[in-house]
Amino acid sequence: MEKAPKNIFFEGPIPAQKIADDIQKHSNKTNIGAHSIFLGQVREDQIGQGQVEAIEYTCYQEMALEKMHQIREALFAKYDLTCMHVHHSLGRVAVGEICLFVFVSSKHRQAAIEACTELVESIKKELPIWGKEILNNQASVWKQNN
Amino acid sequence: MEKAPKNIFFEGPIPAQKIADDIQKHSNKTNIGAHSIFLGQVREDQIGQGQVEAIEYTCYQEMALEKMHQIREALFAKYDLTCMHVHHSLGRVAVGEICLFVFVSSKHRQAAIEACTELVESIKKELPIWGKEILNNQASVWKQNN
Amino acid sequence: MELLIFGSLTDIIGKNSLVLEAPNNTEQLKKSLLEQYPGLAQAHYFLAINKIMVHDNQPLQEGDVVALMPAFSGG
Amino acid sequence: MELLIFGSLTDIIGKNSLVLEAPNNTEQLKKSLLEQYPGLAQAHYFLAINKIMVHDNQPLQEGDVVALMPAFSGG
Repeated sequence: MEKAPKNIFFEGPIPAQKIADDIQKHSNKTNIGAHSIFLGQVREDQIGQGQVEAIEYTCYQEMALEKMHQIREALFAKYDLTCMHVHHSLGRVAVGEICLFVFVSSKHRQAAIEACTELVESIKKELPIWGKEILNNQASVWKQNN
Repeated sequence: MEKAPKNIFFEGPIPAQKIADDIQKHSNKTNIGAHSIFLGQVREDQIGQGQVEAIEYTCYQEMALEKMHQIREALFAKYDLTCMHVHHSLGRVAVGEICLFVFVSSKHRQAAIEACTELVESIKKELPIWGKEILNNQASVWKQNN
Repeated sequence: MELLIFGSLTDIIGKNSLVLEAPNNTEQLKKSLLEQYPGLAQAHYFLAINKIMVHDNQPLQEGDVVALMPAFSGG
Repeated sequence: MELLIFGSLTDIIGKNSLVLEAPNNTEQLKKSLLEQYPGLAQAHYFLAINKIMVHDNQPLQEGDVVALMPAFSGG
């Protein structure tokens, strides 16, 4: 039986405390030498006459989790990794709050850093997630990734 | 008058809580879109007949801080960064504990990730810091970076 | 078949999902959607059939779940 | 001049620092250290004068702070 893909979605912003707790949990994995972490934070961009005050995320959850599972398997096959955790917000995330938390650990720094970088790119390009930027002038704009 | 270099040294292991607090402090910097974080964790390596149980770090502090200041200035000149924080342990850090915390923030992910990667390499290669691996069989070995 | 609608396309279609009779293939589906929702003419989007992205024209059958997806913008 | 000793070199010299009369240059310093601490023959190390790494032979004067540093192993 195939293992069900892990859920990566998190309702609302990701608290800094969760990041600390996740780091702390890895202190008993004594073969880890390096953690590479990426955090996405909602930026107060100026768009037209308005300023972003939050992003509202929606996704095609079943497809995103299957795709994430494939990305994970491919990275574990390519790099010598100890563990990999991804958390992406759904719903409203205000300016200054964390919407993406990517955490890759390995024996050595090179594998952790390269896999984390590749994982962030894959999440942005391959996961069916959409962000709607809510502006402070009642307008909203669908976010575009670059 | 030249600004005094920031101290990067931290007595003993770096607590996960400090990492959470530092992340939280950046929530009011609303031009940040990406944080790239690197953590070094002490690994329980097998060395000869013994296993590493801790690393004891010493440094040439004045020279390390001057060199770190130069590395920082060069990275700010090269990349579009919002902030950069480095914390390196001195003294004893046990297996599973964090000895290095590198935190780079930018408007966009590419600058944050590239600068963080370059910074970690510079810290390892250019800062006069030495680690002595303390083994569980009363022996000790001076650490070698690869 | 079931149609799932995501991102900016929900503004054009006004719904997150639709149940409709399966057209023969994805080209026919896109054509009939465009007739019903002319705003789609300006939209660039991809299709997934049962969670698999498709690029060329593909046959459809009852029971398929088809997703209409604009460019992703997660992270 | 002051001599600062770091890392594995402290095991060979048995001290973290020494105060000594400045030799004329770094080559003479290394030679006289080797005579006093033969274990240095197996050691590979760099010198910094007043916190600046030096690679070639350099003049020394009273008041200089010279550091003996094996390969770095921070992080």
